[in-house]
Amino acid sequence: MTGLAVLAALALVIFFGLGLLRIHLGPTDADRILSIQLSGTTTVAILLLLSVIVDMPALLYVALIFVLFAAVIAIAFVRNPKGGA
Amino acid sequence: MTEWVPVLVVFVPFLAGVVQFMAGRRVIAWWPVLASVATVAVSLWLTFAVAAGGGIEHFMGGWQPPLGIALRADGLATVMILLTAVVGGLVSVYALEAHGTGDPRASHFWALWLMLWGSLNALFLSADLFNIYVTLELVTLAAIPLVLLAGPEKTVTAALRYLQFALFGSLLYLAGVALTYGLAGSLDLALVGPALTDGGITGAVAATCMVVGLLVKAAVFPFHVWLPAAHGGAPAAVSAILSALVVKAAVYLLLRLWTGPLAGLADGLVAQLMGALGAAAILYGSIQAFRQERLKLVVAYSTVAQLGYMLLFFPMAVAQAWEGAVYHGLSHGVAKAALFLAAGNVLVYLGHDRVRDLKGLDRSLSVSLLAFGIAGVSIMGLPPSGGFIAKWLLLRASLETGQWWWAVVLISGGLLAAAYIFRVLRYAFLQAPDRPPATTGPIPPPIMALPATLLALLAIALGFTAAPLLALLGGLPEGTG
Amino acid sequence: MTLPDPFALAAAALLALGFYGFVVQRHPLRRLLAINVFGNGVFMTLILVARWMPGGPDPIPHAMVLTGIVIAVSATAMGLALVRRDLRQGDGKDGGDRD
Amino acid sequence: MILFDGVLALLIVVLAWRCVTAGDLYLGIVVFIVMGLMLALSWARLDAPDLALAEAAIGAGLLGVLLLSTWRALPGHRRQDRDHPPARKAVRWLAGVASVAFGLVMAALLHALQPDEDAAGALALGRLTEAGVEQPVTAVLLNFRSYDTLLEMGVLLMALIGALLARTPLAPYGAATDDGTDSPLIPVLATTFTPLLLLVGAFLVWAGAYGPGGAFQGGAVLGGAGVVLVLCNRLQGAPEAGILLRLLLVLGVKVFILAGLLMLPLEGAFMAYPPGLTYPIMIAIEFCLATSIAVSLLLLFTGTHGVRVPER
Amino acid sequence: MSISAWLAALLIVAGTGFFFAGTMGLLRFPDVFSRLHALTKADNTGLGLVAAGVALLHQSWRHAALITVIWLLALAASSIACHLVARDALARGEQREEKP
Repeated sequence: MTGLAVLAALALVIFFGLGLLRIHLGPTDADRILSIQLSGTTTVAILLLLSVIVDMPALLYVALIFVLFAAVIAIAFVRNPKGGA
Repeated sequence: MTEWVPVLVVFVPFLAGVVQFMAGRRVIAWWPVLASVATVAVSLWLTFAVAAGGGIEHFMGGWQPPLGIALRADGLATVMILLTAVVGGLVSVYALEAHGTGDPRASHFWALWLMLWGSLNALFLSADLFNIYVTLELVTLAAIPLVLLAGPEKTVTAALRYLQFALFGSLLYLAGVALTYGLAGSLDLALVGPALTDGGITGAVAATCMVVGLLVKAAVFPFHVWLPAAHGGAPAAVSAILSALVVKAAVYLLLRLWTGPLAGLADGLVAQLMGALGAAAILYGSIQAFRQERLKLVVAYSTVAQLGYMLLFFPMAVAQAWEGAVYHGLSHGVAKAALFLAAGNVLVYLGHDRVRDLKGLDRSLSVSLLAFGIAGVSIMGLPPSGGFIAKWLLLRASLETGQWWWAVVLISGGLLAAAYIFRVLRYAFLQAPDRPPATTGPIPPPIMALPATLLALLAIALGFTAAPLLALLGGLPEGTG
Repeated sequence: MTLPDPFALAAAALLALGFYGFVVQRHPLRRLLAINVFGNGVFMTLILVARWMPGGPDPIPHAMVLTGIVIAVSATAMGLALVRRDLRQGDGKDGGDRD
Repeated sequence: MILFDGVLALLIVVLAWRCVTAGDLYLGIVVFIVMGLMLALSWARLDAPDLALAEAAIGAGLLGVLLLSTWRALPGHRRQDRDHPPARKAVRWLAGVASVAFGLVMAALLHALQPDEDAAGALALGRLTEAGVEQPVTAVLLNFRSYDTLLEMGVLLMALIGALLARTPLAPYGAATDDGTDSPLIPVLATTFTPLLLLVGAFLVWAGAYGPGGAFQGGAVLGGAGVVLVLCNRLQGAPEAGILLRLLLVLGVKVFILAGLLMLPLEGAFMAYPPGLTYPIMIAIEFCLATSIAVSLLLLFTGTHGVRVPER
Repeated sequence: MSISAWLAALLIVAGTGFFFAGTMGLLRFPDVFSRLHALTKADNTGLGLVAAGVALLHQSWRHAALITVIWLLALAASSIACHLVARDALARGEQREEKP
């Protein structure tokens, strides 16, 4: 069973790498933030799998912190305190 | 009781700084005075305790190394703490006026300076490689905001560059510490030596990372690029503290590591290379100091040069070189603080510090200029002064070890120092003013002129007090050379 | 000849890339990024040292990394404030100086 | 698993490379944030869940938010390299060769490194029962090497003073002239995420005694709650700090020092906790530390002396 | 292998498939809005399936509850984030790409 989880984690980390291409290509800043968003979700999924693979429930808290901060990053992106770049 | 003193030396000023930050401007009239006096008092207590009973060791939390962190007040640490107390005490007197009730940022100045004072003492006492990293960062992160106190508009570029170099230097040092822990399984200075010596190439790389990191922090040529703008742009009291104490802290660590854990690795060629860096710093810094148009930059480049002398210890590594290098640290600290305070007074009075426009100041600023001249005597290394004793010891060491080329460097460095000091004095004293100088400020009150004078006189007095101080320092640590 | 730990290679690469970025880049914000990359290399080195200790992960390097992260983040945060100030200079307009 | 590790390590290296060489500064920042995610993953893989937590909260989370906000606050024409071009080609090549050599040396050394059997860490694990907490990292941070932790709080405080002296607040004092955060979802975010962040933060502080967590991770999450409020305009910068705020800022370092000094006459050493009282003292210190860390990080983010609730 | 293990395996595999779809969508779709669309669907479903699988494997109610919270928060974070990004992109005048 762990074998399958490892395979899934491996697949996810490879998708993660593919998703990075969008960060590289852009073209807009919004695309890049979207990539961060997908990276974040993928990371959370990998962390969940890792928590089973290495039997470390503490990693669930790491995943929790990630989802909590994911939204914060998005607001930091759209927030424009000086009213226009 | 005496085994508590190292703790008090760190935490009396540190806590005072924290309280100052919290209490803000309400206590500005009396709290800094109280804190400075208390800090000087505990520092003197430590000095007398070590002089009377030898080194003091304190295990933090009661945990002995390698598990815990030790504070060790040996001779070297104690003389540095004494230097900090003397320079810090007199600079504090100056700052009572310069950063007193009239300065809107006085509270920040005192909070940072008192915490910096405690951090410096912590750095000198630390006997743990990682704790040294933390204290290095403390010292840096206190020093950079202090530079900003001159007004963020003017100094931010210098402060930013200082921060970048300092951060990179300390992370490089930390990389060395990481490798060292991997080799030795310990961080205590007294315990990691054998593992580093036997560590082969890993030990050598670990040592290199730590030494290069500290060289960056010490602004040793060619890593000096951040120093002149930061030291030249800061407020006078801050420049004095940075030049006299803060950069010296990194050089102090080089001496401490080289004669301690790295002693087994010290290789002739590397030592000569360190000496060469020192020589390059002396020549380059002095020439640059001669070419500067602003008084504070002259003094700042002079710091680049003067730090080079302390590096001449490494190739010689005999008892006299050890005493000479440390004594140079002391006398330069006192003299350089005097120079910066005097230059600060010029700046207050004239509103600028262009060397060519110092004409006619000898009437109005006689005390400060006198201090500048007297401190200059020690920087040049003329007798009778602390600078002379230090250079004399280094000169004898170079002849004793048959490395005459360092003697050439020492003598030419002295001549170059004479050139840049006399250049300033010539403009200030010898050129008859056609009209009184255009001033923008008041003549600095005695409370700002006297600390500079006292520091300058101390630099001379160090020419007569070598015996007790060198006895307190103690000889070259065993296993070096 | 054992296969090298991929993370050891990554740590070395982070150190090298951080160094490269620090030397080559001139934009202050980029320099701060490079310094942080280097710092992450140091932290990874420490974590590897901790992991290789026989008898379980060594808590002392872990504590060192935690301290290091907090110091690096505080220093970077201060650096970012300085960058904001530095890059607004010389624009001749409001420098955010409303303090 | 070695494949997973390999891909992860490779991704980190590629990201670091893009981060330092990206043609566009914004791209560099985004890549840095993503690298934080990968680092947290690899630290989880390297048996360091504490550090994965810290990286998630501080390294990737708060630092990422701060980097993005700083980039946003820069004048448009200063966001690129025009005024700060990278070094000349010759320097680049030289630096490239030097860093490749440096990297190869470090890789070889790390490959050959054989840590000491009786390292200080083994001692720490062996004497855990004397430390008052079960979690080894917390035992090191708050007991065996508490002095480092105390000084580190000083670093945080001084970095804050430095940021304040630069006078470049990220959170404007007046009404926010904001075009991005007037969305109807923002109040939802503020009201659901803030309490959750507070709850999780407090939990992590408390959990530090038993498992992964602790004052820094918890404090950072608590600080993150404040940052959310600032980003949603529920809090704004204030030019002055009240005494309460300043008290909270220095609470950690002050309680730590005073407790330490108190132990000098009682136990004969700075911060030597009396047996039996170790656990309660450490938990108390931990909460004070977390409070100060949270407030410091919040103010480091806003860049202001204080914060206040805006008038409606 | 028990039924729950089989179920978990199935869920994880399905979740991974959704992540694949999401990543491909992010890479292949022509403009920011359609990419956004692909992303929110795929990653939320994918994460949900993986989370369910992992929760089954953990065999602990406490952990399962925590995993559910994580998933719900991820849903909230993702929808808020995508909404904000879309508004921002609209405000800046990003155009939908018309297929020729």
